[in-house]
Amino acid sequence: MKEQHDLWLPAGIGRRQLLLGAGTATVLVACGSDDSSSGATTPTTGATTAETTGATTADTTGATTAETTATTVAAAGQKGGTLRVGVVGSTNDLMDGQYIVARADQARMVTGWEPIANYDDDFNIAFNNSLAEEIEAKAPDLFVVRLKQGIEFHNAKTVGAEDLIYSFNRLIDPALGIAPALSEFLDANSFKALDDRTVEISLLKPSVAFLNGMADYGANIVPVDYARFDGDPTTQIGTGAFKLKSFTPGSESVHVRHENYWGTSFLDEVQIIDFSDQSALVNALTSGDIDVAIDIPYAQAGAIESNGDLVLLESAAGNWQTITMRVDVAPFDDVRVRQAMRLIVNREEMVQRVLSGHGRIGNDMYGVLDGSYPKDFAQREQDIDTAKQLLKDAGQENLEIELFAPDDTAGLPEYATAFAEQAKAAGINVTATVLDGGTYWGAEYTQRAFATSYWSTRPYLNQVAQGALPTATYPETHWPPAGSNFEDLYNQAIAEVDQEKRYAIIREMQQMEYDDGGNIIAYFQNLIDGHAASVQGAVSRPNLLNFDHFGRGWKNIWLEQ
Amino acid sequence: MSERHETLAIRNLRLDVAQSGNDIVDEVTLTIARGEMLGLVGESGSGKTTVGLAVLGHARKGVGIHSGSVSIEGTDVLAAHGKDLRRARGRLVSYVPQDPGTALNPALRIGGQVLEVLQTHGFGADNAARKQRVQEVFSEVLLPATPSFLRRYPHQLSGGQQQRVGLAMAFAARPAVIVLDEPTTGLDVSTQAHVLETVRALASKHGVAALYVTHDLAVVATLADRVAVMYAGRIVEQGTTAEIFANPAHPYTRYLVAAAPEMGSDRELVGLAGRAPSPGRRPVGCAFALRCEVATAECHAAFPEVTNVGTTDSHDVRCFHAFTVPERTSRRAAAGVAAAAGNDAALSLRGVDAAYTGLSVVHDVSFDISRGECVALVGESGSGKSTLSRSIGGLHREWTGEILLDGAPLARSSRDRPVQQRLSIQYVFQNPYSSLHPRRSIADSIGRPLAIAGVDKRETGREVDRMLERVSLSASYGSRFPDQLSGGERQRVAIARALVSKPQVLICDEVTSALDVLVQATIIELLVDLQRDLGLAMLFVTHNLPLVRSIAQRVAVMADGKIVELGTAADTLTNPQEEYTRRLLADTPAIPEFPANPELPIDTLG
Amino acid sequence: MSTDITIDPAHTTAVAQPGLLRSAMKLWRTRIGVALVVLLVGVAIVGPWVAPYGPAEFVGTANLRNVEGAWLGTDYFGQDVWSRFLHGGRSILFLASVATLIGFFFGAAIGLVAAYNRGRIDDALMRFMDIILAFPQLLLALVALTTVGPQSWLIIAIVAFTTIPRIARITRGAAVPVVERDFIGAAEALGESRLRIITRELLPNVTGPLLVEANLRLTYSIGIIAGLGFLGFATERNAADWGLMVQENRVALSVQPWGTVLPAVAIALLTIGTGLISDGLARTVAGIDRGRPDA
Amino acid sequence: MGILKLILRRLMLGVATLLVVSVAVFLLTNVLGDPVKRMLGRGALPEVVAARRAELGLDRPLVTRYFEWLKGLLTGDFGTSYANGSPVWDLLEDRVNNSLFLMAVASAISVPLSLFIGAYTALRRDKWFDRIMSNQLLVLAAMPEFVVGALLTVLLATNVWHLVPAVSRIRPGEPPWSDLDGLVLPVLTLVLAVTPHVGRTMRAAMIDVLESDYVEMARLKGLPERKVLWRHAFPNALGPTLQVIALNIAYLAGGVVIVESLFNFRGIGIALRDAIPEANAPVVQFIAMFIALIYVISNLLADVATILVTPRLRTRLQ
Repeated sequence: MKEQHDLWLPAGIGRRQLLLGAGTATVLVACGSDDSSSGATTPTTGATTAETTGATTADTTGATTAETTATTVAAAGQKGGTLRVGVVGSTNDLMDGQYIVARADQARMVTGWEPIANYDDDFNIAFNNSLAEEIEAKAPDLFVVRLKQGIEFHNAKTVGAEDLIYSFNRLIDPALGIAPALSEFLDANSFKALDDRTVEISLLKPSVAFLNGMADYGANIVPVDYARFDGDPTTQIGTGAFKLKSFTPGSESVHVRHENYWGTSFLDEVQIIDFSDQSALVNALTSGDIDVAIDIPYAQAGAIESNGDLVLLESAAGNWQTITMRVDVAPFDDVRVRQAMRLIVNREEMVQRVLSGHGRIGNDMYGVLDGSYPKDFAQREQDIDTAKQLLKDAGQENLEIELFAPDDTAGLPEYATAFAEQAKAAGINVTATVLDGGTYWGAEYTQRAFATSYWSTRPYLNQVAQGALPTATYPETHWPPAGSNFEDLYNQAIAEVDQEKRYAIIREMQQMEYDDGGNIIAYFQNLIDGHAASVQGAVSRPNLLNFDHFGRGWKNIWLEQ
Repeated sequence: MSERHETLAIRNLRLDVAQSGNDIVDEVTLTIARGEMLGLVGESGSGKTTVGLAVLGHARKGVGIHSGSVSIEGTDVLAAHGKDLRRARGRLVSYVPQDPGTALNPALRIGGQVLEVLQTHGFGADNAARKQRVQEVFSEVLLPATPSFLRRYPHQLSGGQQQRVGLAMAFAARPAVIVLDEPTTGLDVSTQAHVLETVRALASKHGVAALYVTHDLAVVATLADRVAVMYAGRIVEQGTTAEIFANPAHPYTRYLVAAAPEMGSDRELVGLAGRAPSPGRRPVGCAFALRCEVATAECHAAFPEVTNVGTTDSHDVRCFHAFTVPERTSRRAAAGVAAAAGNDAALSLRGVDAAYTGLSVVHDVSFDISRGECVALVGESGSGKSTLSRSIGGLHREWTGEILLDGAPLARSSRDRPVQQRLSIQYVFQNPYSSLHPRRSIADSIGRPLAIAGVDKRETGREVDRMLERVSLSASYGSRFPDQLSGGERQRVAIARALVSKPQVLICDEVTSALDVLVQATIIELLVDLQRDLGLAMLFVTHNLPLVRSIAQRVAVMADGKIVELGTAADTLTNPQEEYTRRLLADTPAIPEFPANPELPIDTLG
Repeated sequence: MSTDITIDPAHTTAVAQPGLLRSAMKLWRTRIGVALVVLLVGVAIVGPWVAPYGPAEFVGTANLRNVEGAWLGTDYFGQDVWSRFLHGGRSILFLASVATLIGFFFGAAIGLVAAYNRGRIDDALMRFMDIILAFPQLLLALVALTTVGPQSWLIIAIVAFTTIPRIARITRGAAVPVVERDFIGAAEALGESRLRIITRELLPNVTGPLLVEANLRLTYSIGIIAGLGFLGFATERNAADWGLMVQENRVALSVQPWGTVLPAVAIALLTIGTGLISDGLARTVAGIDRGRPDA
Repeated sequence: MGILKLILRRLMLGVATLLVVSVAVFLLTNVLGDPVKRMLGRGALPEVVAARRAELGLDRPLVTRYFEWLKGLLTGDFGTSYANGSPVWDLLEDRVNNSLFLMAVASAISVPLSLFIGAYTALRRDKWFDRIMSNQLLVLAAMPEFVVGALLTVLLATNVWHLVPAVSRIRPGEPPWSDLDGLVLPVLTLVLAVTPHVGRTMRAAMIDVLESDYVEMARLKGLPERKVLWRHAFPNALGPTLQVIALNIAYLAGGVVIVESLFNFRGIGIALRDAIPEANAPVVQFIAMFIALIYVISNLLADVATILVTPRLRTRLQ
């Protein structure tokens, strides 16, 4: 699968993986949503309350505890050894402490650099795997970030306030285009060093979700004057447990132990090796040429599971793929047609077909890891008869329509193809048309009546800002329909600091989307990796990134010797 | 003649087609004495080359040596194998191939190719001696023996030089026997004359026994001491050259002699229809009986044994009717070459120059051909005669000057000429194997000019049948394809195609050079008939001077792109005015007059 | 040499190569080749009618070997491998044949024109062919397919385009000696048009080597199109196509080998079949083994 | 002298061919699509696209860019990858070496092998060795490479035996011969792909030559069979085969993508395959020109070698 759309990209920041646990009181605003984004139109004023700040500081304390726990676990591991990690990559690979395109880049960034904040297992903001000691929200538009004491970069320089400021400025540098959307909230004058490890950040406009932006795995701290890899490995300075020794795009990178790492690590060396495709990757794992294979094909999961020398690491993720119906144009402007389409899908079959069983069925709702997720909504099942009736009522019993999918995202062409196949049962003719990625995501994107898309895990309201408002960055379904009070409800929710009340409003919104919405969400995918039995420290748990978040930059991983 | 020293003795040689077991050559017994040259004569397919190669213990792919012996200086070549056989080849017996252009290895220097014979056979004391011998043998075959010449590659030599290298290779290790397989085919007459001279000189100087395989009676007559005539894989007659030519005993030999053109007379050439039976189709009796005028029932019943009919020397023949003269061969009438029918020029050439890829090859040629007249255009290869004839035919476009058909100027390319003009000048090509579309039926090929003229199908079919009859082929040939026809038959088809559109002018470009002598004679007979009957103006292009008098009234001798002499055939060939013509005539081998032995009982039928 | 051979003169010119195919059929290799090709073309034609499932029908969890009703298991997408195999031959056969035919047509035309005209036209045409050959073929295919998308016509166009210079070279090589032969001169002397000479006189006499080369090109076309499928460029997503099947199911090779092995074997047998036929034809044309018809 | 002049003339012709190819490559890589949009995917918002285009210099006229690129090619500056800003040469240096080494090893094994097989089968025509070998070559020639490669993997590396690694593992910066084990499968696959073509050509050429008059003549001269074969027949059969060898070497340069993908061999083939969908023009252009260069050079060498083994052509020059 193409990774670029899931990460901290210029516009991709709107789609970066933000997760918040159920208990979080934080109200999210799409901080990274681009230019025109929801940030500008969403009334965030009310959101920047004391509670928010309080919640954040509370999290900070929690995080410190978590860190201690991590250390305890780590102490059990054996030291030493070289870990060989295989990942599908190419000469297009790049290395940047804050920017990635493909999965190989993801693995390398996580290895060398660490973010300001992170999420814990319950998707609450934490600092156990990140560099901040605490983040204090003094006001909805004023944050103070204090870094942990004495953290050293790979070049032995201590991480200081100037590095944090440089890192933020680099994120919003228009020439680099890493996260230009952030410039809506930040400019060069936003930062003030309070002391050598504390920075005060004043936002151009209030946003309670800024905190979540800092927990993104791409919001890493790089040293002053850091620049993207251009051939010299010594320039790639970060704070991660392993520092870069060599890197050849399309071949491999070698990372050696960072002796002055602030946390604990076990391995002497990590090699991240590029493979030309998944077959070669699996062959290498099978023949023992690598210890870890990142993102293995579903087809091979069973084989790896049954291989005594290998271990399959499968983790639930919140990523979702969707078939989008534009609610404002024919034939989907008729809600009966939308309902019929949702009844046509055989969700179990989708999981079996598209994911070879490695996923969970969906219920046309997103934000599955969010505490507000409506688990109690009735699971929608295939019901061809009702679907036929609905189509007949709508006068669309002989519907012929083209369903578009991009060729750069694994799963979507299959999803579209399988849907077209299932639609035959309802007597309608759906043609799955696969376009190349450049064309698909070009000018016509969000204009097609019937298309496919995918999203990473993010909280409900945040996702709404991305795709389900008139002002959304990517209004794929052009939801809400005219005359709906959905947008008003959203504005209420985003301003509501009380979680219970907010969830009540959200549920109302969810009910509207569940009944009349334009998404067909048939499944959630799992992350699947494989590794040799001797590799220890990776845990199967709901996660954002492969291989237990790459073993948190490999520091949790050790080799049984 | 058992007392004479037999260097080469072939006894009862038989070679088979490996697969079918049909004999290609059988009952061949020959002896050649030291210093003697035997001419082995026969038409293509008669097995003469097969015998030649068998002398070296070699048979071509698919052919096996079945039985018999070939003994050279007491060594049985056929019994030798492997190393022994290799030792015999090149040392005891060597071979001069027909086409030196393909028989010399293009990748190796000529000096090296000669030297390796000596090295292989350990000739001489050391390499220096062998190199010495290479230079010597090059001198012997009249080639420059300079180091730079020895370092040349075959393609850097002329055809004559290549054949001399072939001779050098053969003579290098001083073998006892040399087999020469039509070594002068494809060479110009003057070159041929020189090569033959060298062969003769070397053979007699070194006292080798030479087997000279050829189809050319004239060459044999001038070169060989004795002659053996092969027909359908058997030797039907052998004897001294004088005997064979003066008193041919076998009817077949008589036909061969009668078919050979002679420069000195304008006698009619006598051809013989049919062809020799192929292996596996041979009759029980005499293989020639089917075509033989004098054959009787016994000829069909059994193949006669070898009979010595010689009076003074050995003269063997296998015929029940030895010395019986077939009626046709005795005609010896003057060819029906009529005088030209007045000055009514059908074709006129006025100051024609032609170039070949920019290189001027024909200069200022002017002559006329009258209606009913045949002009022979003779010259050696490269003289420009072909370019000239192709220009007239509109096949060659690089020419200037005027060519008039019936007074009307012709466009340069046939494609630019009106249909009527195109059909009025017809062309018969040299090689009947390449001039017919291989995938088109005979009837279609012949009918094509009529189709172009717009004649309807039914009429075309009738006309084609009529033409086939006219060239002495039955109408049933119409449905055949060229590969089902013999060379002579093909050439008849080509002539039929040329004449079907009733042309005024017929250009015959070396039309008989690819044919055996008997077939050549039949084609010439046909052409003479047709020309006379149809009143054609004919341009007969040939390099074969003796042929000229049998067909043409006038002859134009061409050299270096110019007409050097133009006159009546009789005058020009008997009393040439130009030095070039004289030399050409001198170099052309001719069968000398051998006085007939009056004592022999010659029967004439009828 | 019987005289009773009756061939209707009206039809004889249309017989391109009297006896070539028949003579080639005397060789065992040709027979085996024809048998293989007939078998696989048969599968391609009849397959869809006898397939138990549709090509895109869901029969069970993806990549399983033991699925009830699917004796060779399911593929990467939960479809019946056997049914997809039965459906998958048409596309590759169609694409390869059409591409080869087009390449054959233009290649032969260029080769014949070059051989007949010689001189400057010949030089220009052949130089142009050389440049096409010098251009990285794979690059062209990848770039075109990436840019335009894997459309049938494009795959045909690319394969045909890269076939042209090869056919042109062979045709020219075979035609040059024919042009030298006198019957071409005879036709010229009669003033036949260039087109007629090229099509009626020249063409029928190079059909032997052309047929061999066309067959060889067909073999390569099948290989190339299968290879493109292997690299992920098939005409349609999830189309039942042997080349694409190999690509789709390759990652599951060790788990569910049939999805890869069956189409791969089919492609191999098909190309071996056409290869054997061209070899048989070549031997017949060259007369290499004329003496050994059983070789 | 003559030969030098000819090489020079061929060289000029090669350069002309390369120039034509360079124009075609440049145009083709520019119709590949907008690299910026391709890289950014869904995130390709207009301002970002414009900024990146300016940064990559894509906003300048095509002709200007062509000549700058050409100048860069000639001066050894091959540009930088659109994807990661690394100089193209740094990215591909190892890969070029690896591919060249793979080609060289595959050629070094397959060329002599196929010449031997071709010559020997021709000599033993219709004997059992020839029959088995000819049919074997025919079957191999017909099998698509990925089928052969996949079969070899299953057989030798993963499923049946574990004799050799399934993937090549050449560390960056290390010479390609540092991983000889990993080289086995790619080389074997390529050898199996190339040998049949060259072998069959050699067999046909050798049969022609063995039936020639001069080989018959050599035998009639009493030369030992060994000498007939190697001195008289072989050099003459080599000429026509050289062209096919050149074509196959050029094929090795450009057509290895499948083999490289199969065995994760880090060569230019995979790089090309990866660069094209991303419209990473500098990388595509470099590899395309490299492949064209190999084609031109191998043809040049074949021409020269053909001339050297063919006196008729060689002497014409003097």
